[in-house]
Amino acid sequence: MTVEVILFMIVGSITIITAALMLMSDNAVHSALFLIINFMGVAFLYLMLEAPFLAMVQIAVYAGAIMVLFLFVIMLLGAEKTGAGAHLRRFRWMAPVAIGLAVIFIISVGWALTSGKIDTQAPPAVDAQVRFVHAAALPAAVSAASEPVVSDLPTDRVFVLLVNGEVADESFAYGDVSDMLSVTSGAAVISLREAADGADLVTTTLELASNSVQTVVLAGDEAISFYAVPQSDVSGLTVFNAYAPLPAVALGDLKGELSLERRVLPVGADDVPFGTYTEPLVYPADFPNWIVFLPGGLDVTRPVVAGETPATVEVASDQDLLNNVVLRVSKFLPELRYGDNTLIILSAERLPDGSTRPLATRFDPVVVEGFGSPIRVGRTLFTDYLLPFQLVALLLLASMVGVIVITYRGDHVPKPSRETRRKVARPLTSVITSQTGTDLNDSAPQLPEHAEQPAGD
Amino acid sequence: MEMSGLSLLTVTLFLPMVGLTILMFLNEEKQRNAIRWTTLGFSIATFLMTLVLWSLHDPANPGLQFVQRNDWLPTFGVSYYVGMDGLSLILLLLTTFIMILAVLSSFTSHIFEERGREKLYYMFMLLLEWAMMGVFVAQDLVIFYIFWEVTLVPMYFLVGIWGGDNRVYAAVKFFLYTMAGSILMLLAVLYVGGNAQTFAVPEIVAQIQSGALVLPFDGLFSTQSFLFLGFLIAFAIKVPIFPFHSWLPDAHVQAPTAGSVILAGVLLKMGTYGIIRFCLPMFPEASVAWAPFVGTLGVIGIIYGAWVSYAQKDIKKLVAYSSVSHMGFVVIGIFSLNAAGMQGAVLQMVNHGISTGGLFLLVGMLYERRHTKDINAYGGIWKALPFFGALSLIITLSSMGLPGLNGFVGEFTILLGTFGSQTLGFTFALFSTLGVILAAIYMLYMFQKVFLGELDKEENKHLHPMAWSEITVLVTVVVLIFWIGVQPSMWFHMVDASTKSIIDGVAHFAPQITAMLK
Amino acid sequence: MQNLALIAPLLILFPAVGAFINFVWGPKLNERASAIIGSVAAGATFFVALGLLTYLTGNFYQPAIVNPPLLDGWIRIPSVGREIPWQQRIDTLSVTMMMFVTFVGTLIHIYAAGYMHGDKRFSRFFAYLNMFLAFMLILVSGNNLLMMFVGWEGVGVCSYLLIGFWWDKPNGEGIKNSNAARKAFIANRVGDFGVLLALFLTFWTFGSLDFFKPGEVANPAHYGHLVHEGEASHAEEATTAEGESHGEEAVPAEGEAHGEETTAAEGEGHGEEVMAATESHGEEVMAATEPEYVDNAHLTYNELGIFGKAEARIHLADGETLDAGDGTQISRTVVIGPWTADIQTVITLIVLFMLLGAAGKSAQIPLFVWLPDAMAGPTPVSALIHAATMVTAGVYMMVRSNTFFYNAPEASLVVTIIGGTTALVAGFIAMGQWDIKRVLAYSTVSQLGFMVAAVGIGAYGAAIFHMMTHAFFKALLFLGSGSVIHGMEHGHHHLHGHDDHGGHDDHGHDSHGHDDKHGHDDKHTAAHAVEEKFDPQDMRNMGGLRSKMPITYVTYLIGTLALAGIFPFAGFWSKDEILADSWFAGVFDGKIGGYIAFALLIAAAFMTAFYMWRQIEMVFHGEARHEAAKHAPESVWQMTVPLIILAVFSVFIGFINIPSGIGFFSLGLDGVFGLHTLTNWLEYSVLHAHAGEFNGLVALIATVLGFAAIFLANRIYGGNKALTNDGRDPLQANAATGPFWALANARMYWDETYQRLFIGPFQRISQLLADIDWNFWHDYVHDSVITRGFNGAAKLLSEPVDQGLIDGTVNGVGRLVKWFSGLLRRAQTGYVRVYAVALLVGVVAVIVLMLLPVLRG
Amino acid sequence: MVQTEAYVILSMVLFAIGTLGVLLRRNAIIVFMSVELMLNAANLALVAFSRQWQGVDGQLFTFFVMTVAAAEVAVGLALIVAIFRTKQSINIDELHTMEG
Repeated sequence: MTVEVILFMIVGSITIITAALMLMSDNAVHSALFLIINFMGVAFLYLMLEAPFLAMVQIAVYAGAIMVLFLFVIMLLGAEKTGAGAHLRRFRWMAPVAIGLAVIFIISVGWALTSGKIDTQAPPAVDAQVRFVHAAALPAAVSAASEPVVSDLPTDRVFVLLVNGEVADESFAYGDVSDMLSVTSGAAVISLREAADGADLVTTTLELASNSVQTVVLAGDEAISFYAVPQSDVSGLTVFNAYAPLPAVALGDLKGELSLERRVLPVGADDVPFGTYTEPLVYPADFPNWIVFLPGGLDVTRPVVAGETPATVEVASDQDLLNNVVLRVSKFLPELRYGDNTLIILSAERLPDGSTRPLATRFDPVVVEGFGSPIRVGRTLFTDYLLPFQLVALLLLASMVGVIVITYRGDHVPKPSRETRRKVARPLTSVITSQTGTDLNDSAPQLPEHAEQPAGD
Repeated sequence: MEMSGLSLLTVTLFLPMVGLTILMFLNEEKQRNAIRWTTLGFSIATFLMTLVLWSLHDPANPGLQFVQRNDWLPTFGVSYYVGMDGLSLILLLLTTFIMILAVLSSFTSHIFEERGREKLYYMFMLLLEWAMMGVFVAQDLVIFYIFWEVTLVPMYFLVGIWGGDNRVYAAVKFFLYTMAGSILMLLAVLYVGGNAQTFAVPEIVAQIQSGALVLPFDGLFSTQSFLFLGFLIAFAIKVPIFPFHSWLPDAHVQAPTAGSVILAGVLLKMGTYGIIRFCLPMFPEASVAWAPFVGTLGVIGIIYGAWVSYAQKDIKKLVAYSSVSHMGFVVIGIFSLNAAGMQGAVLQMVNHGISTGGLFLLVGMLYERRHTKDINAYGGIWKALPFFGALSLIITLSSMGLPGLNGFVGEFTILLGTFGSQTLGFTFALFSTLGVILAAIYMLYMFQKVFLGELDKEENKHLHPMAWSEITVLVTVVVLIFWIGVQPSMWFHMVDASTKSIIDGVAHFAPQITAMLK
Repeated sequence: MQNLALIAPLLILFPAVGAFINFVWGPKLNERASAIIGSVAAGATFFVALGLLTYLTGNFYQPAIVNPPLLDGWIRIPSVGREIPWQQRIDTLSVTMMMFVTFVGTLIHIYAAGYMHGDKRFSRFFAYLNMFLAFMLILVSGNNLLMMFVGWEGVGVCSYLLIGFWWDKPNGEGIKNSNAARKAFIANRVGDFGVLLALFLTFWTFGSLDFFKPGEVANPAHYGHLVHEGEASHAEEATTAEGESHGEEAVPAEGEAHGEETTAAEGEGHGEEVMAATESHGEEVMAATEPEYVDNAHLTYNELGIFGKAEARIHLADGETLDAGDGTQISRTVVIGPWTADIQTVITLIVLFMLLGAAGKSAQIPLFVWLPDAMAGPTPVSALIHAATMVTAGVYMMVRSNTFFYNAPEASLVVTIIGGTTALVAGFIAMGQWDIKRVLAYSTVSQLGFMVAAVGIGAYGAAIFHMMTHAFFKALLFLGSGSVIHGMEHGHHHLHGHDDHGGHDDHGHDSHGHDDKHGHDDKHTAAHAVEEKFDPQDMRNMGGLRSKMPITYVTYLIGTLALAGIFPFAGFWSKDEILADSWFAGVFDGKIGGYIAFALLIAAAFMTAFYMWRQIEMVFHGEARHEAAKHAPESVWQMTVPLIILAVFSVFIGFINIPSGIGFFSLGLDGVFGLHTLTNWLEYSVLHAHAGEFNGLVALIATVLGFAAIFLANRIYGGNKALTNDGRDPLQANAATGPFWALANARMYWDETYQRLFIGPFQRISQLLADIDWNFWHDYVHDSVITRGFNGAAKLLSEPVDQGLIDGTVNGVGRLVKWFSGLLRRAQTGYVRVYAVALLVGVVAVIVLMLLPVLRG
Repeated sequence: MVQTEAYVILSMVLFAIGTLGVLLRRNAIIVFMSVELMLNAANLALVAFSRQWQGVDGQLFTFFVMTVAAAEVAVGLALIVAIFRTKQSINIDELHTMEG
């Protein structure tokens, strides 16, 4: 009995009760108010049903606009009690018939539902959209201080990417990025097989959520998968260290060019070991100038909390800073803009002389809209449902015009005959006067005889 | 089936309808000028659009250009399919141009004082323009058929409401004749479309040429021949080819000036266009087999029309019969089935549109002034309206086929083609060349009776001078007459590729068919 | 010097511009201005022609082909692969034509300035004249048959307009004038029918209409000599050329031989000179000036014009083929569509069709009837168009395509017979005419007959020669007659105290004569009813004008003698050359045509001299037979000056082509005058131009006959016996000759015959067809057959079937529905809730139905 | 996570209540409200199923239903006002002028 179920029960009962009250209350105003509550409950249910947008609309349009319209009309006509009046005997049979119908309805549908004959099982899993990044080099055992030795970086070796045993990409060299593959969600076996000899370099299993979009980096002997960062109003930068020669790197923000005056250097992350990645580094929109440097190279005065405004390090001297700088990330994200969520993967690039140097590859963010989110609804609405949308707009226009036409009174004011019984409540006399055009001075408002009869049966 | 975005051609095609819609909201009495100028404006705009199409048109490409195709009734393979090649283009230009003349010539017309309903009149004009353009660009048999029939409606009313004394009779006759022909065509269309599983002409032709669709042909009376005749009769009535011409004089004589101009200028061309566009590519063997017979009718038409028109006392009737003769040239040009004849025929369509259209304009202007079409009521008009006389002379000469004017280029090329044709040959050329003599006889007769001689009739002496619109119209016509006459190459180039592709589809059958029929 | 040929387009431009100005601003211009514009335009063309002449002489007579600027070709159909361009050809033949066309034309413009003085449409007249000149020059300068045809038809239209120039004359004259115009045009159209067919045949046979292609020369042999002998004097060159020009120097083999000579002769001085001259060669001028190219040896079949191709093909043996240059083999057999024939047949056909065309334009039997009527036009028109220039177009065409005629002997025989007969018949008719211009008209027809006959016997040079001389003296005669008529009218007006200018507008100059269908029997009316109807062209009203208008008289006399072929006037040389050539053809070449031509022409020559002298006697000698003749003044200088100039030319123009054999006549004047100057000159462009040898006997016969005729005429008409006392012609009065004279006067009933044989039937048939078409096919078939049948069927369908059966059914159904709906309406209580219940019952029912399978499991 | 059945049953009940309202009440306005209630019930079911099938179409459909409902309410109320003007009553039992 989770919280959700409890909530559902509460809200559901509220809706039912209010609906019933709406049905039974004599005063139209009351029933209108009950209905509003009912609508709000429904809106809440929408929220629970992953339809925030609809919930919003429900409240705004229904609970808001429509019901206000109702209330307004009721007040206008002073029609709180006007169910009364000719209560015809000939409709005696109506109540039993109605109730009978309702019962039949409920029973049949309810039975059909509960007997499980209607398929309400969980939906079939939707494929996940995955793109793979090949950074799978075995880590070299090196110490931070010593000169990095080049492990055998398979830059020149060609691999085959297999997903669940099926070839996803023929030649998948080091540093390559596969294009978006749709993989059946659930556990997926990703293996990186050497094209030359059938040796698997990497073989790992990955849990892919249904209908998700993600980037999977094959680093070391495992596959690390990112869920794409959600769209946010601040820029985020995620750095993945797949650079085998370095056990760990640090990330600093070099404001502009390094100058003698500046000794203070904001630090994004101070220790990113091989095969790991930073949290999304949040930084203000001003143009950053990230550098990647050896963590040991500079002494960090303060530990860094990712996501906060970056801490700073004291730069001992320009020289040793420059010695320690691995590379300027900013080189690789010239247009890192406000709101971007960028993944940068540090990998190695093999030079002709056999040595390697770090290389930062940039990946654009993959944004997944949540199910039922305004973005998704909006996109579907304005692509597949454009025509109906416009038709509805037309309909609204037409109805607006229609309303105006219907309620237009022309210039003559119909003079109500004497015996007309104005079923009006006192407070609204003046309103009715203006409406019906009857002057109340010459005719004292007389109450209807049996106005107080309850409307409903 | 490919969907394509809004083609420029479609825009052009529907421009007149926009004008029509605007006209609907104009007030008949209060905004007479607005009505006129809107119509004129839109016809000019359409013309300019066709000029744009022309500038974008690639003459070297025989295929369709500016194609737009959208599914309409996918189950039946019907689609809104318009496209344009050189052939369509030249006729589009003609249509839109003639329409401007017609509208301009209506400005000075008096029919509205008698019959009124000016707004309706101009609306019909625009509707007619739309339908005619549609006929020339439709590439789907069903669409074509629809446009083809739609042209009847406005013409019917133009004749029936603003026509002469006997207008209703003429209108009904015109309608019935054309309708009767179209029914046969409809049957043929359904048969072909049914067998080809599509109504798109290019696809049908492709199927026929690849042998995917076989319309059996063995001799003069076989399936293909009957289909061919089904189409041909519909077109022949429209052209009109000799025995089917009897609706023409009525319609022409009764129609208002603009009506006659459009009728002669464009509607008749729809028939010959149809023959070129549909009969030849879809039924090549039958076309070759029947060419001599149709050609014979064409020659008869040439001589007969000329001969009969010489005896007419009614100017309009005279011109009407003369266009029977002229269209005969076009027919033999087409059925000579070689490049020269075919291209001459296409050019002659344009020439006839301009020259005969011009003649009807002249007659109309005279009628506006004298309210009679009796040739004997005139005489010495050249003295009364010198400038008018000079222009009329030029137009008459061009209609007579004077070298250096447009008429000659067409007729010469046609006769050249006929002479060297596999299907027609020497005899046909011989007899149709007689038409050149006859043309001189009846045209000069008309010119003399109307313009020359003493200006003795009192009412002829004080004709009110020409209005600016009349001058504009006639001068434009004359300029075109000279232009085409001296530099026709441009027009030949326009239609060269497309006609060549059509000819190539047919001509190679000629030897075996003629051998087979012997 | 080469680029000089580029001025050729101006030939057409000048008169066109003049015409345009006079058309558009004519009404605003005064007479003087429009006259000056017109005449200047004409004169300018003359100087352009001079320029072209110098171009030719300066370039060794290399022909030039000029593409007019601003025009890209004419009829060009890519998929046909042939082109018919706007192209002018500058060679000796066309330049000859241009020279005398422009010269005579200019003079006549000037003359017209005086003659048309006071006419309402003065400027319009000059516009037409200029237009005519433009078209005539298109005709002679075009390089393909079709362009020639444009000029051909264009001049036809101009003549139509000018014949009918006074179409608004009162009391029916106008209609008669326009009738004459129409007749002329239609007769010409009949001829055009032939020309068109000739065009088609030519096109499909040779795949082109160009006379000559760039770099091609008409007469390689001639150029061969030119290059070979360099700057040698034309005289002896001519003799040698002439020596060879008999026989077949046109056989390609020999042409090639000349070609080799040429190449051999390259080193010679003038060779370089020509090369040097070629340096600044414009694109448009495609004259082949390099000496080694003056023959066609280097040209393949496809690079030849129609005549070259014809020559090449006609000389093939059966089965022999020749490479067209693109690998295709050309043989004698011509394939047009399904129709195949031998080249000989085709060429014969072409020639016959051309003959029909020429008969139309050059007024030969059977189409000559239009020319006399054409005299309805103003006299300058008659002089320019219907004597000097347009009517010679037919002859020009034949000479231009002499290759065809030369290679079609049978057809040439027909040509000869036609020409000779025409010459004879026209001459005969001319003897019986009263109308001064009409006599000249028939004489023109007869002279054209001479030219055509000359073409028939292969004397193309002679034909052109006679055409040229004839242009001068016939123009002279017409202008002279115009001057006479002018004088008569002035005299008449003077008589009635009119002032000249006022009189001009209403009184026709010379528009009466052509229509006195039976002038011979209404002479009394002509004699007595002078006052109400005065015909200034009727020779019966003239006489004794010699003293009144001396200049006119002298010039007219010169013209007469020239026409009569009296030594040493121009006519003598040209006519004698034709006669000599026909004699030659008959006797030496053994052509039957030669004898026929000689016989017919010699008789015609006799008649020519006779009727011309009759005219002199009637018009100028004796006493005036009418008051008007007594008061006729001499004409103004604009009219007399051209007369004088033309007279001078009529005397001397003959010397430009003195036949060989009487060398002493060359007077040592080489260049313009001299032995065969014209023929040699023509031979550069006329392959078979044929320099006649002087034949003393023939010349003697001709001259003697001429003198005899004059003597005879003098005896009959001279000494104031021009008319018998009752105003009849002496021959008419004479019982023996009366019938013949009547026949001649009735113009041998040609018009009546045509009326009966062709025109009448044509009109009747057209009326008949029209009735059939309108009453039967159009009304009866439609109304009675279609409409009535349709109505009948409709009636049948409507009453029993429709109203009885169908209506019944429908109404029944209607009633049923009504009754049923009556039941249903009860359900419509109008209470919303009832409806709602119904709805909901339905909804629930549907739901239950849908769930039923589920519920049942 | 609550199963879809629950939601559907809930919507079913609401629908039934709406039905009763339409059938039993005589006050036109309340009848109208009941109609709205029924619409909402339908919407609820739609959204529930849309969640189940992870397809956003159901939600869109709901969206359209809402829009149309708005229009309908506007017009309907206008009609009621107009009726009230003439008949001085909105008791649906008094409105049966359409009686056939």
